[in-house]
Amino acid sequence: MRLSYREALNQAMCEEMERDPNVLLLGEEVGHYQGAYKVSQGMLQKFGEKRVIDTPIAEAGFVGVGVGAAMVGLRPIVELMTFNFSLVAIDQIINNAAKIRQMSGGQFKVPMVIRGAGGAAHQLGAQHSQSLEAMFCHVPGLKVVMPSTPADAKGLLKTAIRDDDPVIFIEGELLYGNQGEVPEGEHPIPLGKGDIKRAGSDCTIVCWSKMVHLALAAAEVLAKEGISVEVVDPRTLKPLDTELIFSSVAKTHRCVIVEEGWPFSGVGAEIAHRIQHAVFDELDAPIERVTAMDVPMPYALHLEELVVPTAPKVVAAVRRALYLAAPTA
Amino acid sequence: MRLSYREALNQAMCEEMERDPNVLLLGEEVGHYQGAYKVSQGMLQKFGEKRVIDTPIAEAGFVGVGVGAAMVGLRPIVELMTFNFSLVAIDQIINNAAKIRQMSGGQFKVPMVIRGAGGAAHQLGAQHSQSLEAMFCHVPGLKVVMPSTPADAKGLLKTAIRDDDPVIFIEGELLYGNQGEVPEGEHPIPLGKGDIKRAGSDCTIVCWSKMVHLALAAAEVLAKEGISVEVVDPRTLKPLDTELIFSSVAKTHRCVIVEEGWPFSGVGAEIAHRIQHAVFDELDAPIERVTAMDVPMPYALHLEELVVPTAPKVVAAVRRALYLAAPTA
Amino acid sequence: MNKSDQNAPTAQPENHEQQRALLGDLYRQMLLIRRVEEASAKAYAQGKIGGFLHLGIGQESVCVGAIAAARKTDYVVGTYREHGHYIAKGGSPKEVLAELYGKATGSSGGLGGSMHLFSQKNRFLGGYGIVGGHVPLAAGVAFASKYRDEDDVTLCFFGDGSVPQGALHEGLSLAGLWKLPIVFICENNQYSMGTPLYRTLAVEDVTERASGYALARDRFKGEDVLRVRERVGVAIERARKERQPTLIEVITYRFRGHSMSDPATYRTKEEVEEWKLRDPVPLARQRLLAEFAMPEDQLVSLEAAVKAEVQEAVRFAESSPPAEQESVWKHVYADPALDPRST
Amino acid sequence: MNKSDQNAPTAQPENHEQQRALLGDLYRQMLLIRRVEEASAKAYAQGKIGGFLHLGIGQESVCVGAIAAARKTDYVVGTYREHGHYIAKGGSPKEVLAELYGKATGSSGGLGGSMHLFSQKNRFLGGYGIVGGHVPLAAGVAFASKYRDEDDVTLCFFGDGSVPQGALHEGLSLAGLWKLPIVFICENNQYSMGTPLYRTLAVEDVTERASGYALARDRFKGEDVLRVRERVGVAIERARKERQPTLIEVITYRFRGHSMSDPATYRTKEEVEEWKLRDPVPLARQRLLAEFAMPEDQLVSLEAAVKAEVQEAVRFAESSPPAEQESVWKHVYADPALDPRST
Ligand SMILES: Cc1ncc(C[n+]2csc(CCOP(=O)(O)OP(=O)(O)O)c2C)c(N)n1
Ligand SMILES: Cc1ncc(C[n+]2csc(CCOP(=O)(O)OP(=O)(O)O)c2C)c(N)n1
Ligand SMILES: [Mg+2]
Ligand SMILES: [Mg+2]
Repeated sequence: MRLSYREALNQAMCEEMERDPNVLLLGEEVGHYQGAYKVSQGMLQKFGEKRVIDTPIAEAGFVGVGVGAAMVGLRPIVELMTFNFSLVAIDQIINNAAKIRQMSGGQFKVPMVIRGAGGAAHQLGAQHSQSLEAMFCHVPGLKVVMPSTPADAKGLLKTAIRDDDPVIFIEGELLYGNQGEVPEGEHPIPLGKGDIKRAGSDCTIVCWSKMVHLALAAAEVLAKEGISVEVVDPRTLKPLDTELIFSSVAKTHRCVIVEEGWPFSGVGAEIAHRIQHAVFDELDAPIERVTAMDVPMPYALHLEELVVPTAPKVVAAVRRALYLAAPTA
Repeated sequence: MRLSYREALNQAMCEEMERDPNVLLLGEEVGHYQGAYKVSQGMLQKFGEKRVIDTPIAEAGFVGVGVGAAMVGLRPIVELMTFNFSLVAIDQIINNAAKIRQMSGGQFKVPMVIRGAGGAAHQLGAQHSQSLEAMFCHVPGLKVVMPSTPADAKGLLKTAIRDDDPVIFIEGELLYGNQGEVPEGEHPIPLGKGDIKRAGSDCTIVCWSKMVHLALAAAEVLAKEGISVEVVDPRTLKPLDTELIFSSVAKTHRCVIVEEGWPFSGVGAEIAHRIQHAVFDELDAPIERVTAMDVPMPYALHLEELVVPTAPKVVAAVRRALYLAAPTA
Repeated sequence: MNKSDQNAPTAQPENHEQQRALLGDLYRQMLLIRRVEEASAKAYAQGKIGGFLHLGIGQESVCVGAIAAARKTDYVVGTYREHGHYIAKGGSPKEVLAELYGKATGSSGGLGGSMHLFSQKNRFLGGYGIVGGHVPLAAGVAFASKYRDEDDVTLCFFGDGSVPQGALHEGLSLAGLWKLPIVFICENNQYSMGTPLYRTLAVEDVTERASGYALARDRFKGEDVLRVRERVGVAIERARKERQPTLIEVITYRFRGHSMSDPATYRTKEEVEEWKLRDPVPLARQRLLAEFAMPEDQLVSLEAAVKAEVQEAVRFAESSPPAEQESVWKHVYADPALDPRST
Repeated sequence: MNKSDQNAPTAQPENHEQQRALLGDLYRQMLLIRRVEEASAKAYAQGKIGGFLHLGIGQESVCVGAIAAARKTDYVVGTYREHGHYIAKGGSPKEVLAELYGKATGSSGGLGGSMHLFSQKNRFLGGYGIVGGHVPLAAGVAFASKYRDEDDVTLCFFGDGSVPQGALHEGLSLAGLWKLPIVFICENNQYSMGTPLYRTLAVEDVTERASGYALARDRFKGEDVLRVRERVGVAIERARKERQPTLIEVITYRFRGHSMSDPATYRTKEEVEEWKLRDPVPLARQRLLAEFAMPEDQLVSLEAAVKAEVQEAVRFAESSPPAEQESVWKHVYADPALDPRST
């Protein structure tokens, strides 16, 4: 069936809540307001105030509530209106959610999903346009998922909800409206399995979430020049499907990594390191990265364009990887 | 003169506070208790309660106070008892301290130092043994400094206090007692300038803070086998002295990066990426990394040893980089 | 021209004449803010402004009255719903609109946008988008005044929705403990986005929390701008003279949705209409006519002047050059040689 | 053997005999905790235990009295100063000491250490090192009870120093708003590390904050373990029956430094000596003798049994196998095949 990314997420939550009474949704505006981005549309009506819970603006508080509830058997889905607000709750995520299984010697588990919109939208400025996935990937005990399509969104969210570990599930704020084919019935996608979004032979592009769409657009442009690009979407960043990435690079011998976040110690840095470490001899050129510029996001539209990754920037990076353009400093 | 790392930091603060009445120190236990790690020993007596301020346990609160005070002309030094507690204040650091200069179009600056102990000590467990420098390096607008010796500690802290940007200054919890020669008089060290801690020709080790001492120990061991290692200490992680790193790698053609933090999107990942990108053709082998294992820190001593970088692990990594041992997966 | 430098500080006007002049100016300020926000809503609808746009229409008496009670050297820190506060603190509509248009002439040169207005010269310290995150920062500004033995006071505004936030708690705790010269002003518009107060706060009287922080407290309805000025004035004097901080709650109402994308269907039309009867802008006008016998033509010409000022500001914003490219990396670090593209 | 499963729930013992048995058991628990902590201090001095070690010596009546008022199925969440709470909730000295020794037989298999004791079977949910960080988590446990319509109550302990922390504020706010079955117990030992209460809290009565959160409140001195049990019992019943959460402050005192490395020079010897006159352990003993006419030899044999239990626990800890290597990566994720060395 054809669904929007938003609807796919909504279906995933509804199906899991129907399946398991321990699953519940809590967050700001998820209930009466039907979700700030309408992902939880209709859920209050369907499941009632007991299971779809509007919270005050207290992220540390309600993320912590999710952790505690998960420890004693519930499976909370905690919606962060956007992941920008994860920063006020990050101690709960890193020091509690991620560590309790280990600190308790395996006695307690924290099966919860922390989900919400990530990445820049349009002109939301410095405090509301952040792609913080690298910070979560850095932390042992967390899993990090970033779907790029409605089908992946649904399949991965269902798996995440059933997973016994805390899962950071970052949705593309600008992807909610995207339409796509979603398989009927159950199609859970395992965490840690990537997907080839376009096969190719000259250069691998590793990218996720919104960046997949930039990469596909870039691939189209490059195809016209006779350059065949393979677009690899790991979908789950942690655990990372390095096998898929390595085998693609072993085939193309060139790699560009595209991420929306800041460059320094980004996810792309880790992937670049792993590639050079594992398949060093396969590389015919340095790995290129396209990232946001290392600056707080400016408000003005034309400045924002300057800062974020764009399809032309991806095209240029592929050309550099193919030694068809001068490398950057 | 010979000073401990702790004394060097203390001198830096005292000298700057004598020089500039706008410099002040605030944090938990910095005054009457003389500092949890005694870095501020004697400062309350010297400067009084107005300038050496004991705070309640409210890191988001007093880091925020530092930001506001800095915006209107003070130069606060905010001590975090350890950087583990930076997580409850990280929104203030990332969304306020780092971004205000940009969000205000350059009207306001935030000249403040956020300093304290980082890294694992001994057996402090999962919540008290974190090396979070990668998270701060990830954020534009911050500078990140991690001195390894008393001389660097003093010189860099003085520069950090005089710097007009927010500086994250992470001290080695296990380095406080280390003794070292510190130049008499002023010797400010510019942020962004690294230092060769030992010259060598066969392999570059990039490392900082406590890891420098592991690397030097490893270099000794390797020297006995006729392997000459160059130990490069960037000292400041952001901005990073890539020039120094690149020129060392261009000389040795091999590189090992040692960091105390977790591997995924660590600082070493970024450095590895930059090296492969900038001096790809100079590399004779994959870049090796030695990091903490990707797990929350266990309590038991022998398990902690298993998790953290050690000199033997560094030795092994250098051997791998020299193709003297089988590479790891 | 903005006349807020004429703002009398907190002393009450001595006579009827002065009071009329004062109310006249406050009316003008409120009207100016209203018109600027209406103009920005229009430009937003035309796609000339992007991002989030949070309007304070209906709440103008709070920022105008409160800031009128402050001195020019006092500091103001606000939220993302701060156009009014920015103008009341002496900022010009031109700077606001140009910022919203993403222009180089904007208050932050187009880098900040609607949520991040700043004015160094007017001591307006932003403009923050993380709910509650600016409260400790505001305490820090007040801390600096005390540290330097200056008698400036900081006004910190926040919404009712921020009361449960940890950062707010920490800021209030420190202000009370250290006796900082600050006035915390909760603009209780009874909603945080689509959520009514009673679903976020177990105790709806926000000032009930004051005693736990050793803050003085006050709570009142906000439609009368003179009342706001007077009551906030008392708290400002308490902060200035005694360094006793106060938690004030002003009951108010926003006539529009949370932001431009919010149709505000969570409220009844009747509720909104009822509140519009207490719209602070016409209320002030009425009072000028009835109580202060201000000739209507004087008001009409004042209103025309406001209209012209806003039109001029829109023209200014539209015709200003776009934000400068290099500003993107110029304002990340102090040293302009430190190119963030290679940090 | 630990006898906390005999803990009567909150109903008051009906007769003198029952009350004597109760106080006898509480005395035994307090003494056991004291001796376990003394043994751990000794082992620490010998270098057999590492890391931070925070002792609750002097405060035992609070955890023992409070938890004695709870049912076995009620939950407890504590701080890093939680050895006593762990044992009072039914945990064995062996598990505690083995954990401190970093042994496989420890409560967390040597992964947690002193600050992170956990017991799934006893519903003891940790053991947290970030001041205030466990408070929202505790609210979440209570939330789950309410969600499932179970009538278990959660007890959440924290120190006076955590009152200004944002996380605590958020946890209390949510508990009050959602009427969660929880009792917040502030163990006010009047110091946070080296800082006396008056330098961290503008309002020293912690419970003054309750009204802002819609929490019931209570505040009392903690040296009498029966009083603690009774007063906390009232709050537990309120939580269980009415789902009305309470903020309780118990005034207590730690006789030792904050942790093993703290010589506690910030307090006068006189102050400490004065508090030792109200040491809850000898106080309970005295009362058993005087008020309940317990024969001294009965106490002596109880004390000998405690001593033997602790000696046995030390032996157990010393002779247990070290924590297992694979536990380092086995407990990071649910799937043991997911080796974190390659995530
Ligand atoms: C920490 C954080 N969480 C969530 C948001 C999203 N958000 C923006 S405004 C708002 C409502 C705030 O309500 P209130 O404080 O009453 O202010 P008002 O908008 O009514 O002026 C929310 C939830 C945010 N900006 N910051
Ligand atoms: C967020 C945070 N900041 C600082 C610390 C360091 N610290 C550990 S215990 C403590 C004092 C806590 O005092 P209190 O809450 O009164 O508990 P007590 O130790 O007296 O039992 C401090 C500052 C911490 N663990 N967490
Ligand atoms: Mg509101
Ligand atoms: Mg205490």
